[in-house]
Order: sequence, then structure tokens, then C-alpha cells
Amino acid sequence: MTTTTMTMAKALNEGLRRAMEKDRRVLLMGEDIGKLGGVFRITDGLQKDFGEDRVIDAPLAESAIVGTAVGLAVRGYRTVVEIQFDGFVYPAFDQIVSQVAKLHKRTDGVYTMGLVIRLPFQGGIGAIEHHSESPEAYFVHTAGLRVVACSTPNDAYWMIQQSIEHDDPVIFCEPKSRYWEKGEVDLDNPPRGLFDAEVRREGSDVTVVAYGSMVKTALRAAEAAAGEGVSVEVIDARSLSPLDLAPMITSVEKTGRLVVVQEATKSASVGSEIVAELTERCFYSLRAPGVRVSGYHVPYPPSRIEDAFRPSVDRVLDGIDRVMGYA
Amino acid sequence: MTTTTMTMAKALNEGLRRAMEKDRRVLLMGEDIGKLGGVFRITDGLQKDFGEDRVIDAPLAESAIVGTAVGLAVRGYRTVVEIQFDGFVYPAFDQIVSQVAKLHKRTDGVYTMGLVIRLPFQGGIGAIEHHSESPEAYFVHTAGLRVVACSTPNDAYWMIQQSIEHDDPVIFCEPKSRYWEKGEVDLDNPPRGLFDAEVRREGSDVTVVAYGSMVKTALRAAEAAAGEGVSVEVIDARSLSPLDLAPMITSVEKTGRLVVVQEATKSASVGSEIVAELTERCFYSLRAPGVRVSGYHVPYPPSRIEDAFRPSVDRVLDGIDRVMGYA
Amino acid sequence: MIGEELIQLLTPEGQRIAHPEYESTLGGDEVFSFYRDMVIIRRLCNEATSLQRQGQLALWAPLQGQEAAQIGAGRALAPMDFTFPSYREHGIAWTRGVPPADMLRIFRATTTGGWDPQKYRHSVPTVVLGNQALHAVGYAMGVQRDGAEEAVMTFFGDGASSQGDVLESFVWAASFNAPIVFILQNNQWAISEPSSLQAKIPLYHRAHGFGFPGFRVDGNDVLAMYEVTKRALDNARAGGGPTLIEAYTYRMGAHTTSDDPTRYRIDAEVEMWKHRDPVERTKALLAREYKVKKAAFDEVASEAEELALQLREDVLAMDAPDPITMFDDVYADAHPLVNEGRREMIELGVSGPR
Amino acid sequence: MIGEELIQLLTPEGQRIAHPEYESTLGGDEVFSFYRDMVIIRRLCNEATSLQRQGQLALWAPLQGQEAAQIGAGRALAPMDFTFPSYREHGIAWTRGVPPADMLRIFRATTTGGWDPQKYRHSVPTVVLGNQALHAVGYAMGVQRDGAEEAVMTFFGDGASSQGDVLESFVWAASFNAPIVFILQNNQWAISEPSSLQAKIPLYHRAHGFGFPGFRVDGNDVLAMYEVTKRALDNARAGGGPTLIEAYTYRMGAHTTSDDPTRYRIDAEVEMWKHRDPVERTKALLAREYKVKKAAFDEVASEAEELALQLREDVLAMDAPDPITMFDDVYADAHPLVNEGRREMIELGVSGPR
Ligand SMILES: Cc1ncc(C[n+]2csc(CCOP(=O)(O)OP(=O)(O)O)c2C)c(N)n1
Ligand SMILES: Cc1ncc(C[n+]2csc(CCOP(=O)(O)OP(=O)(O)O)c2C)c(N)n1
Ligand SMILES: [Mg+2]
Ligand SMILES: [Mg+2]
Repeated sequence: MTTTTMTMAKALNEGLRRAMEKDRRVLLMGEDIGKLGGVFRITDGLQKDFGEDRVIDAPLAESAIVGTAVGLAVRGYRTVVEIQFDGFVYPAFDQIVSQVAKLHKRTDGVYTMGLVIRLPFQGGIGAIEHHSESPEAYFVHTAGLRVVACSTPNDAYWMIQQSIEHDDPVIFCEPKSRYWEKGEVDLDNPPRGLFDAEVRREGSDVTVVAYGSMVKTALRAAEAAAGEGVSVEVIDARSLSPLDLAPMITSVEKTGRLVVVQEATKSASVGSEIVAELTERCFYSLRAPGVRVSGYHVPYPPSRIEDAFRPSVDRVLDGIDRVMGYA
Repeated sequence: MTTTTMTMAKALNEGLRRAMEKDRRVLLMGEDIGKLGGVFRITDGLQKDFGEDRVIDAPLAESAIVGTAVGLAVRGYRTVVEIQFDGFVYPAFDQIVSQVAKLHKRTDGVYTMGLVIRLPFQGGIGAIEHHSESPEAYFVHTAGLRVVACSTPNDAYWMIQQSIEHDDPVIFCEPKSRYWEKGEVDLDNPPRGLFDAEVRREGSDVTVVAYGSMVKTALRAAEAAAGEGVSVEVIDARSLSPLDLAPMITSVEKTGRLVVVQEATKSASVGSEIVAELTERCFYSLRAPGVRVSGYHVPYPPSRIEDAFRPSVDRVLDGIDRVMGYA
Repeated sequence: MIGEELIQLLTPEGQRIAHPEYESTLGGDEVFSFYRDMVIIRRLCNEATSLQRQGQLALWAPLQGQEAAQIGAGRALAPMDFTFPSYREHGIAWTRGVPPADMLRIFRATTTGGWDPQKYRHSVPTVVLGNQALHAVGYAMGVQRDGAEEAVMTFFGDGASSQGDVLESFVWAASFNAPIVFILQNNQWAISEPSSLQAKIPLYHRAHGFGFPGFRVDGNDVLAMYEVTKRALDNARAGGGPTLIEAYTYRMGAHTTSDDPTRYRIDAEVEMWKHRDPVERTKALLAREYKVKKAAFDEVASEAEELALQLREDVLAMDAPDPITMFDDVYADAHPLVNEGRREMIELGVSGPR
Repeated sequence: MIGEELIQLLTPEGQRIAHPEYESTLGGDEVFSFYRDMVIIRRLCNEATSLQRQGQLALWAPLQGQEAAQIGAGRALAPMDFTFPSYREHGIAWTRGVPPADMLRIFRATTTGGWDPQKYRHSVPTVVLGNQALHAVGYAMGVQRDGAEEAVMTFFGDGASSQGDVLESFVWAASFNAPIVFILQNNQWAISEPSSLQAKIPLYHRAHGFGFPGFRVDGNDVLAMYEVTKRALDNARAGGGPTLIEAYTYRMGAHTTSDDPTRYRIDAEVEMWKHRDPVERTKALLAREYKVKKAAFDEVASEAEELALQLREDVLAMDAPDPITMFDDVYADAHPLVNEGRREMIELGVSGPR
């Protein structure tokens, strides 16, 4: 087993490189991904090594980026699209919902929509508006799409490759606030399947489900809770569509308590879905209602006050307190 | 009290007419809404009476329809936008999420986004693809928007007027399968506030929450259940953002059982939200987990088999059975 | 002179007319075969309309009036070219070999597709206006990457040409010099909206603003449609980049069978366009110049009749699918929510043919 | 001759140059006041850049190089006109009277807006490329309905001009003959992408394809920018419809302070454009033709210096808002989820200035 330490940004870069080496039909397309290597440098050096035909600087039009990636998919290419920031995916929403999600079905399986839409998502980097959104629920609500979120460099490295290899369209959510955090990457073996959740920390009193940036926040909260004698199990959902419910059910049956943590606003969110599903499946185990610790129901605020919007360790602890408050 | 019988389509037409008579700054804009009166004839005769300056046939571009309505709002107009069919709202998604929902906040309240986006939604009319979608969850998840759905001619008549008068942007969902059903309309007094839910049938065993087209289906299921000795309370949610939880809580505290019925797919839906919220608020009252009876997690199917996709009376009864199956 | 006039090679009376840049390369047999295609597709279209009136289809979008625009453009294609239609391109589908009954499946509402797009190299209909233009450009970018000598063609209407997706497809086609031909069928109406609402000047001018050639062709003249399209396709395959062809034509029927055109347009306009009928025009040429006899025309008519009968038979035999099929091909791989739905449907006993 | 050339009234050396259609109507005092505006906005912009480098701003989008494009266009506006900017229009904001500190609020990340758009008749910045072009057209449709003699102006870059929203705004402006002037600042780059990726021919040609006039103006020539914009605005107010003005200019600095232009462009290009500097060019004219003395120039410089100092002071005094304000003005009327969030924040004790 060869492991090496790298940032999530580098792990994505290496994962993309490996996918492109393996399969010449893998293309990258997006704004500024060529010479610049993308505003986050995720594609750094790839145009130099794979050429302008495979690493395509796109004119500035997201609907066209996704729409042409659909056409490339019909032609047999697998395009990894980079949306520069979460807030700029909406111009492509129509193509994603009406075409990417539906063409496989519409053609009775003839068209393979093997494309990956990379979405640097969530906040926490002190950016201006539209650069910190959490649009994952829109895609989770859309049949025909798959949605995953990485939270560690190792996952980033493997999940991007698994997404590219997968025949369904994948919305690939990258927690941009974690791009520069380092971790061990195993270059030989994937940690698990693309659509599997992972227990990041075991515990017995409360189950906390999180994804993307919030996994680390949840882990820190678990650490803090341990200090107060509360044993928290932290599950990284990893896949949001489909949700890997089995380990969550196992956990909730053990703990009887559920907290979901997300940066997105609460209403009709992934958190709502997890709570509704687990309530149905673990009704007799739950000793308290599942609670959601979420971004507030407001437009993402100016970043000087974003820390008060994004779930903090304190707010996660508060959520844990709430479920522990039930008998 | 002057009441008269009319279809929902006519009630909407009359409601729009009354709003336009009251306030000269109310405009209508959309595809084919002029001479044709819209494909559903909701705006029939209005261009003739109010002129082309107030009833505007729009070039075919939904992003532009909503985007220019935003500009008109900045100028002080209140534009009621007609999206021809639910499935064609997605090209306008960016303007709705990034601008309509956020400009009031972004300008510290200076811009009033008093615009109404009329959305003939849900299926059941035997149409081809993209004409039967239920996109309401996308908007319910978006802070800054309000979302309502009418289910009767009387509500249609009043809610459209209340939406136009309201200063926030309103996504106005019209269950197109109910356009031609008749009902009493009270021309003098609104039934209740725009954001209030309504108990449509009282019952003591199970609470069924529905909206739009599914209210009637829920009522028919309640009728059938009554025959089998199960007393079902049916609540028409009417407002989806905000949700009017109070009457739902009262009901669930009484019945201890909850079923939510919607045509939309289940994942991260309005149904998930209602279940999650009521589980949190009525934890000790609930004798069974809240269940969702929803459209399936597939693209809306060809309409010859749509009846198997949309929740039927049987499927609602099945949901009722499921919650009744708990002790 | 590029783009300054309506390109026409055949007058409404069926007289040939000289054009400085184009001349017809077609022999009599070929013209006759184009005529045949037009007659057949019109007949099939009319059959579909009656099927709809008789409750056998949920909807139909007639192409009547646009036969020359579609047969001319469609016949110019090479077998390996790929086409991305909107919802009214029955004539194109015909030239690609799509079985007529398959064209009606979507309108019988038994599917949202209808045929194997890879087999016929003709994509399934796109209902959301303009979406397909971007797919076509993307596909063309794939052709470029494969170093293939193939062209791509896409279709949209005068109304759809206002959509951002169509306009972005122009930006991309120009930027990547994509091997693509855009066929804009300007049939004068987008449901109830006249094309003058979408543009105050001829639509083909748009191409020039994006930096590639655009032409307005008499869309009711099958000879002109063929020649202009053919040259544009050749040019695309040779690396010459995109072309926009505005087929200036008319939608003789309703927008769809749900539409009532009397609410927004006058009879006189329809009458005027009857005099420009694409089929009659070609027939006049064949009779005069190639001395085609009544018997030959009659033969085409009865062939069309037979195909129409066959179509009716096929459509009537088309059952609603088993509802359980809605769970097929949603994903290429299993998805728990799909499986859950399938299980529930089976338990409820809803499955089975309807 | 419309649109066939770069409209220029002043050479890079500060020499006047004749144009068949336009001549400068400005007197010496006015030219001097334009010069003053350019010097001040450049100085303020540089101050913002240093503030960012010192960690006082989250980001800054410098306009350096584009002063003439913005001051020329902005000064052509009448008080009642309304403007819809993108994120780099500090020069326009200055001509509308927006206090410099307010321009920086969004970049200090203390707000997502910055000023009262109705007060200055200048909308808040739009970050999503192209969205504002449609707002501007809609506003202009409102102006028409009010029968007002006002014009609307909107701004976007060479990159943004590929967006569907911008292109749809052209469709609409033409269709409704809206009183609007589109200012496309072609500063040659969209972050790392050269404008040649967005279009192979000059961008102002697009307007012609949509049926309204488009011009390319030397965007570093404040006299030309002023005259061409003024005429377009007058035309719009008089019911003459839309105009597209491509200000051919250059982004001298980085895209934003987060950008590293050395990764994608060469020094020689930047050097070349230095010789076309908009401020120096105007200064040369003033010195030569109007005999403006060094003292007057110095005075402007020190006024700019003072304003920069004031700006710094104002920015440093700008505190982060109380987080509780994120719940204000989300809706015009109470919304339970907003109230719930506010309550939770108060309970958690997170509120209070930070
Ligand atoms: C995005 C979108 N908006 C609206 C519609 C509804 N619609 C279907 S066809 C049509 C008119 C299209 O006119 P045109 O593009 O001229 O094509 P034609 O029908 O005349 O062939 C409209 C508005 C749609 N299908 N897609
Ligand atoms: C819809 C959208 N996509 C992407 C971005 C990210 N982005 C911000 S500025 C920019 C480049 C814009 O270039 P241009 O339009 O030429 O304007 P300039 O910055 O040169 O003034 C990009 C890609 C965005 N803001 N909005
Ligand atoms: Mg048309
Ligand atoms: Mg630029």
C-alpha cells in the first residue's frame, strides 16, 4: 500500500490525471481550467500534459458547458465539467434537470450520460456572494442524477475516479473550504464504493450525519462532546443520492438519537430527507426526533458573518444537547 | 356574500382581472398569453381589455421573462409571469434563485421583488414530457421565495390576488389537472390568509397533508377510508413556503399519525420537510412515523402510465394503512 | 451577396430560376424521389392528425407546409452525419430511416423517446426549446476530436431562436469552429406569436453577428434547401465550421392538435401560403420538365396511402407499456429509490400491461 | 460605415483625430473634469488594491485601464437614467455619486450590496455574469410604460457576452425597442481566457445580427466614449431603441486580487497597452491644447490622495455587521423560518457586533 500526504486540491488533480491517463475519452471542460488550472488550481498542469483538445477552456456560459458535455457524451466521451463556483451552476440547471438527468431514460438506455459535474460547494472561504452556496438538495431531489460529496483527500482522489468511471451522471460536490487541508492518500486501493457512507468515528449516544465540509465540524463537535461525557458517532454520508442508509440505520438503532449537519438551508433539504427516512426506518429506536443543524433560511450572508451562518461546533453541540434532552 | 360557480381556470382569470383593475402597475407577461389567452386560456380576454402594454406576449426565453420582470419590479411594476408549463421554468432557475430570491436582501430592502411566477404544475392531463413536473421543492428550498399552491377555484381566485398584493416574490403553483373542475367562488371575502393551511375534512385517526392536485385525491381517499372505519383528517397545506405548521401540529397531536401526499418525487421534497418538521414538533404524539406518498424516483413517465406514477387513492390508502399498522 | 436575399431555385409555380451561387445538381429521378418523400411524409402527418382526432394519440405536431424544408435538408445528409431534432422534424426522421410508427410513440404517450438514436443517427425529439442545439455542438466537438469527416445538424424554430441555449450554441459553434449546420425553420409562428416578435430583422442575420455564414432559403423550395444544405454540410465536414440556414416556410396547420390558430391568425395568410405549397411546386416541375406522368404520381400517392394504413395499424397495436417499465433505465446502475418504487408497485399490483 | 471601424477622437499620444460621424463637443473645463474623475477613480482603485493586500478587503476587482471607458460612458448619463452594473464598474458608480467607501463594502464582505440603488439610480453589483442585462431591459420596458424620457444603461464584459442572459437581453431589447445602451467593456480577458475564445469576430457585430446598431469605440479614449454613448442615450430616450457599444480596452491589473495573470498572459502585451493609457492620453491633450498647468494636475492628484486617505479611513471603520442582521430584509414580511433562525441565534448568544 503506497500512501502519500496531499491536500484535497492535489488529490483531485491527481485523480483527474489518473482518469485521463486510463481513458482517452475522458475530457475536462470549464472556465479557466487550461493555462490557469482553474481558480482553485484543481486542473493545474493538465492542459499542458493532455492538450487543449482534452482540457477545454470554455466560453463563459454554463448552460453551454453542460449542454455540450451532453453532446460529447452522446458521442462517447466522458466529460468532467468544472463549474467555477456553486452559485454559477444555476444557468445550467435546465440542461441538468431536463437533459442530463433524463436522456438515459428517454433513450431506453441507449445514451450513456457518463459525465461528471464538479461543483466546488459550501462556504467558509471568505468569498463574496454566490461563491459559497450549497445547492446539493436541488440535485438530490432530481431523479436521474447521482450526487456525492467528498470530505477527505483520500476520498477526493478515489471518488472523482469512481465518478468518472460510473455510467450515470454524477454531481460531484467538493467542499472548497477543505481544498487546502492535507491527508493521507492511498494510491492503490479505493477506501470503499462511491455510494457508501462511512463511519468516521464510533460512538454510542448520538449519531451525527454530515457531509462535505461539515464532517470535520462534526468530528470536532464529537471530540468536544466526549469531553462532556457524550459519545458521538459521526457518519460521513459521502453519497447524497443515493443515500447509503444502512450504516445510518445501524447507528441510530444503537444510539437512538440523530443529528444531521449541513451548510444548506433546512427547508426541503438533504437533512430533511435523512431525518424523514431514518424516522421511518428506526421509529422504535429513536428516543428523540432527528434534528437538523443547518444554514439559516436566508441568502448566504456576507462572508464577514458567515461563521454565524454555517453550523459551528457550538451549534452542532447544541443539536446534540437537544436530542440528549429527550428522556 | 356573492358566490358564483366557476372553474379554477376562470377563477384565475377573474382574479387576475380584478388585480389589474385595482392596480395599474400590475402587468402580465408570458408566452402566448395575449391573443391566445395562454395555452390554458387563463389570461383569456385580458390583453383585449388591458392592452398590449399590460399583457405582454414574450419572446420565447424564460430566463428573460423572469429577468425582465425583475427589472420591471425595480421600476415599481408588479409582473405576473406565466411559465407555460412547469418543465419550462428551469431556464429561468438562475434568475429566480440568484436574483428574484436575493435582491430584496441584497439591497437592504430597497428593491421590492413583488412579482408572481405562475406555474401550471403537476401531471394528470395526458401530456407529453416536461408538461407534468412538480418542481416546488426546488423553490421551497430557496430562501427568499414564497411558494403557494391552490387547490380550489375559490382559493385560486383569492390566492392569486393575495400573491400579487404581497411584496415578496411568490411562486404560484396551479394544479393544471384541476383547471376545469368547478367550485363556488366567494367574490367578497378571501377564505383566509395567503400562507394559511386549511383543514378540508376533519377526522381523528390519521392526518393527511396534501396540496394542489393531491388535495382532491386525499379527500377521496378519506372518503374511502371512512367506509372502512378509519377517520381521516385532510389538510390542504396551501402554502409550502412558509409552511403553516400550526394546524398540522394540532391535527397530528389529535390523530398521532401523518401521511403526506405529493406528486413530486420523495427525495428532499416538501413531503420530507413536513415529515421532519412534524416529527420534531409532535414527537411524543406520533404513534407511527410520518410517511410520504409520492411520485416515484423516476423522470415523469409517458402519460399513458402516469396514473401509476401519481399517487392514486389506492396509494394514499396504502399510506394510511401503513401508519395505522403501528400500534 | 451572402445572405442578402432569399435563395430560391424553383418558383412557387414550379419554374426553375437561376441563382448566382447555387444551381440544382439533381437529376429527374432524384427530384422525383424527393417528391415522393414529401408526399409520403405529408400523408403520414395527416394520418397522425386523424389518429389524434380519433383519440389514438395524445397530441400531434403537424409539419404540413414544411415538407420541402425538411426533406431538402434531410436528403443532403450523409449516412454518418448525426442529427438533433426538435419535436416537429418528422420529415428529417423519415430521411434518417426512422420507422413512421416510432415517430408517433411519443405522441401516443407510450414513451418519451421513440427510437434508437444511435441506430438511425438521429436523436430523439427535444421538447424543451433550444436544448438540442447545445447537444449538437457538443457532439460536433466530439467529431472533431475523433478526426472524423462527419457533420452534425440541428433543428429549431423561429420561436426557439430566442432561447439562450440556441444563442450560446452559436457562440460555441463559432468559437470551436464546429462541423455543424443549424436549420432554423422559420414557419412564421411560435404557437400564437408571429416571428416578428422574436426579431425585427431576418433571423439568419444572427449568424453573421456571431461570425459564421447565415442564409435565408426558400423553405418551400426543395431544390434550394437541398443545395444550400449540402454545401453547408460539405463545408462543415471539410473543417469550414458552422452555417445557419433559415428555411423560410410556413406552418400550414395548427401548432399542435391542441392549438386553435383561428384565435391569432387570419385565413388570408394561410391562403397566400397555399400558393407556395412545396409539394405542388415540385410536382409541377416534374410534370413539365421531366414529363412525369400521372401514373407515376398516382403510384406515389397509393404508396403513401399504404404507408398511412400501415401506420394506423401499427399505432393501434401500440399498447401502453407496463407501468413497471418506468423504473427501467432511469439509471445505468441500480439505485435504491428506484428499486423501492419498483417493489412498491409490484406489491400494489399496479404492474402488468394496461 | 456604421460599425466598420474603431471610433476614436483622441490618439494614444493625446492628439485629436477627426471622425466622419463624431466630434467632441466638450470644452476644456469638461475634459479637465473627466480627467479629474479618471485620476480619482484610479487612485481610489489603487487604494482598494492596497487595502486588500493589507487584509482589509476580502477581494478587489481593479478597473485600472478601463477608466476612460467608464468615465466617458458614465458622464454621458442624465441624472434620471438608471444603470445596472456588473462588479467592476467603480468608475460608473463614481459618476452616479456613490460614495467610494460604499463601493468597497461588498469587497470588505460586510454586505452583498453596498448602497441604495434607488438613491443613486445605480443598481448594486451583479456578480452572476449577465443577469443584470435582463434587469436593465425590464427596467427599460418600465420606462416605456411610464412614458418617461429616460434611458437605461447596463454593463458586462467580453466574457459575459457569451452568456445566454446577455444574448436574450439583445433579443428583448430589439423586440421591444427598449431605451437601453449596452456597454460591453472588452478588456481582452475573462480571467485567463482571451476574448478571442468568446468570439472570432469583433463583439460589437452581434448587435447587427439582432437588428440594432453596434459600435466599437476606443475604450481608452474618453472623448470618443463620451460622444458615442451620449448619442446612443439620446437616441434611446427619443424612442430610437437599443445600442451596443463595445469599449475596446484593457484590464491592466489582475482580474481580481485573487488572480495571477502571469500564468496566462505575457508582459509585452501589458507593456503595449501602457502606451495607450487613458489617463495619460487625456492629460497630454489638456496640457497641449488647453495649456493646463502642472499645478492644476497636481491639485487633482492631491485631491485624489485625500479621497484615498478618506477611503482608507472609512474602510477601516467599517465593522462586520451584527450577524443577526442576516435575518433582516430576507423577506418584506415575516417568515417563520427566518424568525426561527433569529431566535436560535439570539439563544446561542452569537449575536452582537463582531
Ligand atoms: C423552454 C420551453 N418553453 C416553452 C415551451 C412551450 N412551447 C412548445 S413549442 C412552442 C413554440 C415554438 O415555436 P417555434 O420555435 O417557432 O417552433 P415551431 O413550433 O413553430 O416549429 C412553445 C412556446 C417549450 N417547449 N420549451
Ligand atoms: C455565471 C457566472 N459564471 C462564472 C462566474 C465567475 N467569473 C467571475 S468574473 C469572470 C470573468 C468575466 O470576464 P468578463 O465578462 O470579460 O469581465 P471582466 O472580469 O473582464 O471585467 C468569471 C468567469 C460568474 N461570476 N458568473
Ligand atoms: Mg415557428
Ligand atoms: Mg473581460
